[in-house]
Amino acid sequence: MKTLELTIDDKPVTVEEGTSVFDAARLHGIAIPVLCHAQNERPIGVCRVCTVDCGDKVLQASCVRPAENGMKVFTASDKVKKHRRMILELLLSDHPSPCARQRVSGDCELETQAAAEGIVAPRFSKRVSPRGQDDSSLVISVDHEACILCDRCIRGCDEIRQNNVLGRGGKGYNAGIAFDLNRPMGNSSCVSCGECMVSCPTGALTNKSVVRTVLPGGDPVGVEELKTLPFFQKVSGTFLDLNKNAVIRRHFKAGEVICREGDYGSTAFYILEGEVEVFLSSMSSKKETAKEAPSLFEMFAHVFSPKKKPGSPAQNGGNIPIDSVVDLSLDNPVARLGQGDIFGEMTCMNLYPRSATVRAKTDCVMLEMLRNVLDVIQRNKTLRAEIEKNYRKRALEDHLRTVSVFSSLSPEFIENLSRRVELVRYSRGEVLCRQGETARYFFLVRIGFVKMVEEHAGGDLVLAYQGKGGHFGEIGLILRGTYAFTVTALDNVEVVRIDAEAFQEMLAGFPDIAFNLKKVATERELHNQRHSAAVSAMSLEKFLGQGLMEANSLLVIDLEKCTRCDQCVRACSDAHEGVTRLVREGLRFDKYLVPTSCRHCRDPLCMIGCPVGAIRRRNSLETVIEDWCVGCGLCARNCPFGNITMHAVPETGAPKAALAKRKATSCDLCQNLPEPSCVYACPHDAAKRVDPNDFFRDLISPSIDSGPFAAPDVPHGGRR
Amino acid sequence: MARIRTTKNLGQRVDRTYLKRLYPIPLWRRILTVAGVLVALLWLGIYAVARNQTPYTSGALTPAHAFLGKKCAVCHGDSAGIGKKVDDRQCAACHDGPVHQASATFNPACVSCHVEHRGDVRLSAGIDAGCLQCHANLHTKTGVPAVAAKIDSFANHPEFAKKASSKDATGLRFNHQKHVGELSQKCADCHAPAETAQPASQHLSKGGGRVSSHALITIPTYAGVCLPCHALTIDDKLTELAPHDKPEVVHPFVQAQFTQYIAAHPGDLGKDGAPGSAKAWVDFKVAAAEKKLLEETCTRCHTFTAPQGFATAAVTPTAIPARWFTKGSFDHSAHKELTCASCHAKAATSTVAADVLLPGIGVCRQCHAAGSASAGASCSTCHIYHDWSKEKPVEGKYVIDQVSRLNP
Amino acid sequence: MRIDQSHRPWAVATVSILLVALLAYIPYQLFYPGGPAGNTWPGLCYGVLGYGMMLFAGLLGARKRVPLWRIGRAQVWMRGHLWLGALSLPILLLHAGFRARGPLTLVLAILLTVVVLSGITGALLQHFIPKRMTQVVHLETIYEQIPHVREMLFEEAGAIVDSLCAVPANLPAVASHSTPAAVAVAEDSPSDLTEVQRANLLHVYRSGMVPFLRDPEGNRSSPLSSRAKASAWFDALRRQSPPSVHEALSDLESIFEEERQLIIQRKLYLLLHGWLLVHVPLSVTLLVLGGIHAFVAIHY
Amino acid sequence: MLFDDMREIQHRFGYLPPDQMLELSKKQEIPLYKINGVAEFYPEFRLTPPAQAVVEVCTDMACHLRGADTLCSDLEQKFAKMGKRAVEIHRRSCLGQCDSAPALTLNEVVFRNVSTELAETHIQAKLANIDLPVPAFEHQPVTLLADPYRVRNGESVPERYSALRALVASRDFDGVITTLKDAGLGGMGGAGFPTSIKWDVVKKARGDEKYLVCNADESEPGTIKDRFIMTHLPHLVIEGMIVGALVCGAKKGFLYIRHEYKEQEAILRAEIDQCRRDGLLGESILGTDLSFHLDIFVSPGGYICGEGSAQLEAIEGKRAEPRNKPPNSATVGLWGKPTALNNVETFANVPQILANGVAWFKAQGRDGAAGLKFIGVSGDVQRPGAFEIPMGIPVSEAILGLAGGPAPGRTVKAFSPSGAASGFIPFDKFRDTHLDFKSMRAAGTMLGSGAIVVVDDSRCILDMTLNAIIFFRNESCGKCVPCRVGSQKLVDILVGWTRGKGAPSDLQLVADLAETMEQTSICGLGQFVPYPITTAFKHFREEIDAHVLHKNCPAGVCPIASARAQGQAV
Repeated sequence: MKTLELTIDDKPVTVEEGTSVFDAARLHGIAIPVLCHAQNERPIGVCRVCTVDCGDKVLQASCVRPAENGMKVFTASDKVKKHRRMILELLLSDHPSPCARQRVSGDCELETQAAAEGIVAPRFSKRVSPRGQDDSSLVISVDHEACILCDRCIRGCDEIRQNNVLGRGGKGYNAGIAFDLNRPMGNSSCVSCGECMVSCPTGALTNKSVVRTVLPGGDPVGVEELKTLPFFQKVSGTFLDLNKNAVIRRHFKAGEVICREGDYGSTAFYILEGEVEVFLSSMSSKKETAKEAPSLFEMFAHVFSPKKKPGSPAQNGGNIPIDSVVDLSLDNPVARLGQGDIFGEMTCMNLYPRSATVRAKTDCVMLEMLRNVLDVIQRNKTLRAEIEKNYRKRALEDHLRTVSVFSSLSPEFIENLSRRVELVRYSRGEVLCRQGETARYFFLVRIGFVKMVEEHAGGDLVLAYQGKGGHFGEIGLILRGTYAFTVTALDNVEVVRIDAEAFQEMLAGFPDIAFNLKKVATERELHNQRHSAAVSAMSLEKFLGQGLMEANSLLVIDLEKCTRCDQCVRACSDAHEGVTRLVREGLRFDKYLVPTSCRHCRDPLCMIGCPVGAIRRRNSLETVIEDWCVGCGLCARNCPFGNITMHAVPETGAPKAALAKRKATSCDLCQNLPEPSCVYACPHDAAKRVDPNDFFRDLISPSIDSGPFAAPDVPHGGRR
Repeated sequence: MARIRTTKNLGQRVDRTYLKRLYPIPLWRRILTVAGVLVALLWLGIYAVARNQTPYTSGALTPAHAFLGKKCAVCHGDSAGIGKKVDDRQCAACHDGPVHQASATFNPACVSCHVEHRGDVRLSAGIDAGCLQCHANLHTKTGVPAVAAKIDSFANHPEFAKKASSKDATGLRFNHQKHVGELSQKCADCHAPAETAQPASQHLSKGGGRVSSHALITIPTYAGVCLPCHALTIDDKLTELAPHDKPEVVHPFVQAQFTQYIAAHPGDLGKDGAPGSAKAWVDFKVAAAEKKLLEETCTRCHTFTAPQGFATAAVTPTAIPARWFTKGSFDHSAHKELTCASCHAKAATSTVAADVLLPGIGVCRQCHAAGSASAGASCSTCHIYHDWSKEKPVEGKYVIDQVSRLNP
Repeated sequence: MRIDQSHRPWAVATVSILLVALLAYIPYQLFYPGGPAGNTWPGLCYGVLGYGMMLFAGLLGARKRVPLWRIGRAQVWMRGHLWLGALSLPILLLHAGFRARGPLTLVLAILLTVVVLSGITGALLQHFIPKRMTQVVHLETIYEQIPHVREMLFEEAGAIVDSLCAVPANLPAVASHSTPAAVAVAEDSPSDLTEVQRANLLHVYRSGMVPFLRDPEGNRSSPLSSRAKASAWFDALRRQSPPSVHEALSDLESIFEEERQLIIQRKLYLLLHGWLLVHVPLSVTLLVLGGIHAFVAIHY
Repeated sequence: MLFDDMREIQHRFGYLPPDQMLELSKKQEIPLYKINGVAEFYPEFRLTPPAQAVVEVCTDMACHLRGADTLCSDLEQKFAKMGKRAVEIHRRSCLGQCDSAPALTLNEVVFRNVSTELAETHIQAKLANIDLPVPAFEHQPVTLLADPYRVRNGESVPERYSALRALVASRDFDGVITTLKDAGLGGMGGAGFPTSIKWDVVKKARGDEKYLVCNADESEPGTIKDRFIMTHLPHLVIEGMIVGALVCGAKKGFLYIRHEYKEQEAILRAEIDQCRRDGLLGESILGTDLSFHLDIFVSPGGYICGEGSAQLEAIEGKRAEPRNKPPNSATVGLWGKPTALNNVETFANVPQILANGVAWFKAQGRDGAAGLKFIGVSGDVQRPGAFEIPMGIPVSEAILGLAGGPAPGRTVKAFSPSGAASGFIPFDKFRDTHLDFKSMRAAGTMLGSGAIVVVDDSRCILDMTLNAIIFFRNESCGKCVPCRVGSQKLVDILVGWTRGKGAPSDLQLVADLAETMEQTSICGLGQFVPYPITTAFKHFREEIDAHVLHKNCPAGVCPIASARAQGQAV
């Protein structure tokens, strides 16, 4: 290699050809301050802090300027120092000092260098248009205010880790770092390898300290051992080091319960060795205990006692959605997970209660991890493929079959369909499809909850919530050509997406399914239109204030007839094994009392977050809580009207005793009875189950003169 | 921290099983219910223990039966079954009621008329409904009802039979108007209630019933009533009055009187144109007296058919009916407060004895009518059903202590 | 139950039965040997009919025990109860031939009249009291919960006063409840009342308010029991204290307003359900005795 | 090419919907961040659905002088309440129509000499979907000395591309270089770097894959000469390029034109197609083994694309961020290969020199300058336009003569010789300076691209300086710190001055900042950002001091003037 002679700060230096001035100086112990240059990264010379005087007309960025023979370099002349200070002052004026990193570890390179150069208060005005923060990632918090656009994170992500997620967005003063299509970091394809955070000079990218919570009951796993696992290889060592006690190794003996349904938790489990058994104990407690021979009185009473309509608990398909790669079928709710399986994903990511009880079948070794480590695993491309393969092999077929419409598909069609579907992840707040966009996918929810909203001139109207097993997009694909509503993810959602061609192919291949789907689509379309028409007619503020328009079936008690005899409450508790679903307490509207009893809302907030999808609508609008409720109490907290309460479950003493201590109860409109018991039992015709929009139409939009509810006892045409 | 009332915090403050607990009002309702029932059962229990069934009587017994108060079986007998009626045999045990009307098509049960358990009533009087069993629509064995067929209340009771016949064939002559009007005599001067207590049965029916002994108005007898004004003075000389008897009795009396007088007063012989001989005087006097009697004194009331003079004169038989009402009975003493004229109004104007002075039924109805404000108008007020004449004697079966035991 | 058009069929049926019964009574009363009495056939029929009606009316209570049985809607039973209950009185009078001489029959007659009269008063009350309650008592709660709600109001009032006076207002001696929440509030938010004002408020609270809160019915004399006096009282309190405290005082005032409304609610509720205390026991007794009477009467 | 696909998507949807970009990234295996980086960098691409009428008003120098601000605020006031879905009104950088200011684009169509009424009618028409015909811009026919093949009365006119044909025949490439060296042809883009040296370097560079790029981006406010040349002398440009390609040995060439010059793009495209048909372009030129493929590359917008290395980055489908030099683009140019990059006028001069000879070329200039020069004169002149002048004529002849001088009753106060970058110099001091590279540089200013913007005595120099620096702040690519942050701080300080918030210390701060930006910026833009204010310090110090120290705007243009007029304490 040819060598070059040059002098740096009047010190003769010989280096090989092609080394930059900066390296030449560094090799000879002269440290030129840099911001955008990092040893392990390609120099790009954007911060200009390293500019030195090489005798040219303008200063040269030493990090990119190749050394030349006979060059006289001055790295600390007055001129160089003056301009270096000016550049640091420029950067400091927009910098939120002390930035997150300075506060935590005090080593923000910009602030340290500025202090070294003696810059106390930048003479320039502060930045006016803030660039904001991005907290969406589970692992790294992004503070664009502190970003000096030094590009180190971009080279770290794109060139060192080749994840190709980070890039520069915007232009000029509004330029900034951008993940994928400038989406929040959590929603991008970032694999949380931590490289960008490690290489960021300032507090723009800092590690979210999930690390404080040390996991009990296991021995922490060292970074080296983690590295041996396939999916941790591509993760940066420093990041693992920072989060090392976020994952521990647990040993379980056979028969030991690992987690119990209904408990809260924040960890997920990766099985290293052994096998576990997953089951729902609450199902067994609900089995009807064998009835002894009915006494004469009961025989007689039976003649009069209300006929129970044979309502089968699970209308659509026979399985219960739980938080793992496999679902539990209704008849024998037991499943097995083995080596390489992950369970507890939803609990860990969305802090949902455990949806099933897991017990070790054999002695097994497991990795229990917190959210940030799980996030890494989930974003890891190889493991994602493996999970997906697992899911396709085991759960996709019957998951597709849970969609009532697909149940009659032939197995081999499902087989090739399952190969062509995509498994797509969305994080909280992301839009899956937007009203008006051309419909190109049929969505089937696997994990998490989505909200379907129809945008109106007057405001948005929530149509429905879909949990696991929910599907949408068929209206768009079949009827309209564009999506009928906007669907946003309520938390970390994973959907199975079938693209338009496969969908049309299926429609062509199976005419009966096409017919069913058309029926479901038109039905839902009609319902939505009718529903939105009702909303637009509403005008009374109090009526909306109490959320009455939300109700599909509202129980109202005419206080001028009610003698407060509590007969309705007694009937309700008789109809539901002694636990009343109705309390004669609540706010009033006009001359009616709106008691505390489920209103079967159009926008049922209670359904969000149920880990086992126990609270849902079967085939009609009534909200029903199934038997396999695990008693986590989420729906009770979500219900804004307090209509759901938790009740202790009677100990049946069966071998698999009900581990679920309590269950959610709410009015199910006496599904299996011809008529709601409270209305039936009211001796004074005071209690009525009504659709508030029609029932109060006369009140809330007086312009329509004749009230539609010309019940005989209400004087026609006028209010009180 | 404004206190906000939301549906949720209202709903949540009530625990869902509040119905299980018991609260004051329902509690008291239950207590009172049980108490009420207990009191009732206690009350009946006590009687039941004493095997005294008075509470179940459907009404107080008449005083006559009072002593049977506790022993229902006496009348009601022991046989169980629906409608354990008191049949006639039970009544007959004590009362041997006389046989029913001969012409009745059926023999009504005792209880159909004599309804007990109505408290202190004249049980023997029976109730109208009993009479109406037949009289509402009368049929007799012979097919022809002797009286009006359809009588179901005093209101549509036909006129009194006697009144209907409108003739008082008394065979006498009497001018009420003269007596009452001109001579302003009081009714009581002639018609006096019977003083002596005649056994009602004598008049009315066995067993009497309420009709009191003074019920009847005695027949005005000559001796009692007419004598003072209508003395049968034979002659002004004789002080003796002629006996109020048939002519064949009066004639010899007169003769005897005259003979006695003449004998005592021979001086009167031939005076005033009377023959002188005693016998002739007597005959003369007798004839004159008898003629006076015949044409004056006696014909004032009586009518004769004397083709041959007084002595053999046949007095039309006088028949002042003792009782106008043959079937019913009228109790003058019950109407003491009324003036005679208020009922017998025609008396004041009747000049001929043939006038029937009996008041019509209309008069009675002025007071006696249905409804509580008027005097009783039930059949038993005037009529008696049983024919007490055929009463059979009953030997008593009970001795006092039994009876008293019956009534411990 | 409010009597309105929906009752028309029942009303017509009842009146017509009554007419038929009366019409039947007249000939019976006249021509029946022994006069109208219980034990005559028509009398018996009336008796049975009347008792049947009473029994049906009585069964409403039982019907309410089994609200779910599909044996007719509760409303139908209620209407039947009203109309047949009322009808039973005349029918049974006809049965008894307007006489009740025996002790038992007398008792029955009395019971019947009292029961029917109380029933009628109850029906009338049901027309007016609910409407009155709806208009007057806005902050109504379930009657049985009133003690529990009062307890909560008492604690709430205590908490407010604590926050103002920074000392536990509800002395443990006063009530066993003084929840820790009340005490906890004290430390951290002493309001800016001067020492004197604090003491004054505490005194007023303990002497004036607590007795009323503990036993609202008992303290009719306390100014808090009438809205006008209470608002004047609070205005006076507000005048003495700085504006920052006014909001808390108005909360306190609203507690007393709710307290007063609960008193009214209790009164109206007792009125609305009080007559049942008469009606139900006596009607059960009536039924029992009626049964016995029937049984005995059939014997004789 | 990436930009063409993105343009096709934008054409179909009106903007770049996320799922389309997702699909594009999958199809072309380009990471999403690259597509996003490009989509957010270039002004032509939109990421949100466009309104029915998208109005972009040019607010730079000439348009600023002709009341662009009032035009903009009037339109905003009138259409703001229609909502974003109906009308969008933005300010944008120079449209290259300075001779018919003010100018704006309505849905990508350029409108010249726009009055508020004209703009309103066209916007209303667009809302009502009536397509009104656009007022056409007629080019007066002009005979230019520069065109060797123009019809001259009497003389025999050589056929077009005869210089090229001669070169193909003679293959005397070195001769061309020596000819150009003799003629002393300098870069007409503004740097003035001798073309012969540049081509020589590329010719000698190793590797057979070389490129030739013609820089027709012309986004400097005030420069309209390239537009004029491309309109009237497209054949000279193409011929110059082919000659250049043959000389340098480049097989592939790009004519990088700004997307706003749709008219000129069409003319050049027609010319290139004609050349292909005539066998002058393509696999074998005139049947020989020489080949040269020439394509037109339409720039997605942005002044920075005018910078040499940034233009290459743009052609490579990346964000147009200038490269650190050395190495310069002659050795490491497009895709790392030697690339010759010259201005439109430079290429137009080459056939002139080859056809007319060096002597003719030297004779065209005045007082020792050589060649003809195309300049643009705009601003406060009666006849703004582009003119062909002999190199070296005095400034006054251009401004007062050709452009007809200022409006009656006004005197020329100052002018900027080369658009925004050169800053304003007093007219009376420089009226006699000769318009050529050497004399302008000697007088302490620069000829640059010959874009003269004239301001009369009613204007405020600080206001015009601020306008120029705002242009640079808007057009900074944001790669290096001094230019990205410095330009904004400079704008903040100057805006403060116009509002009377200046402090004496600011003057020194601005001077220091200016020097740092000049010394440490990566590219020319960054270095020239502070130039307007440093020139103002040099020539109009007292006017600057009036604003900063005395809080007064002598010309009465700046906000402090109106504030003072209302007697507010300033």
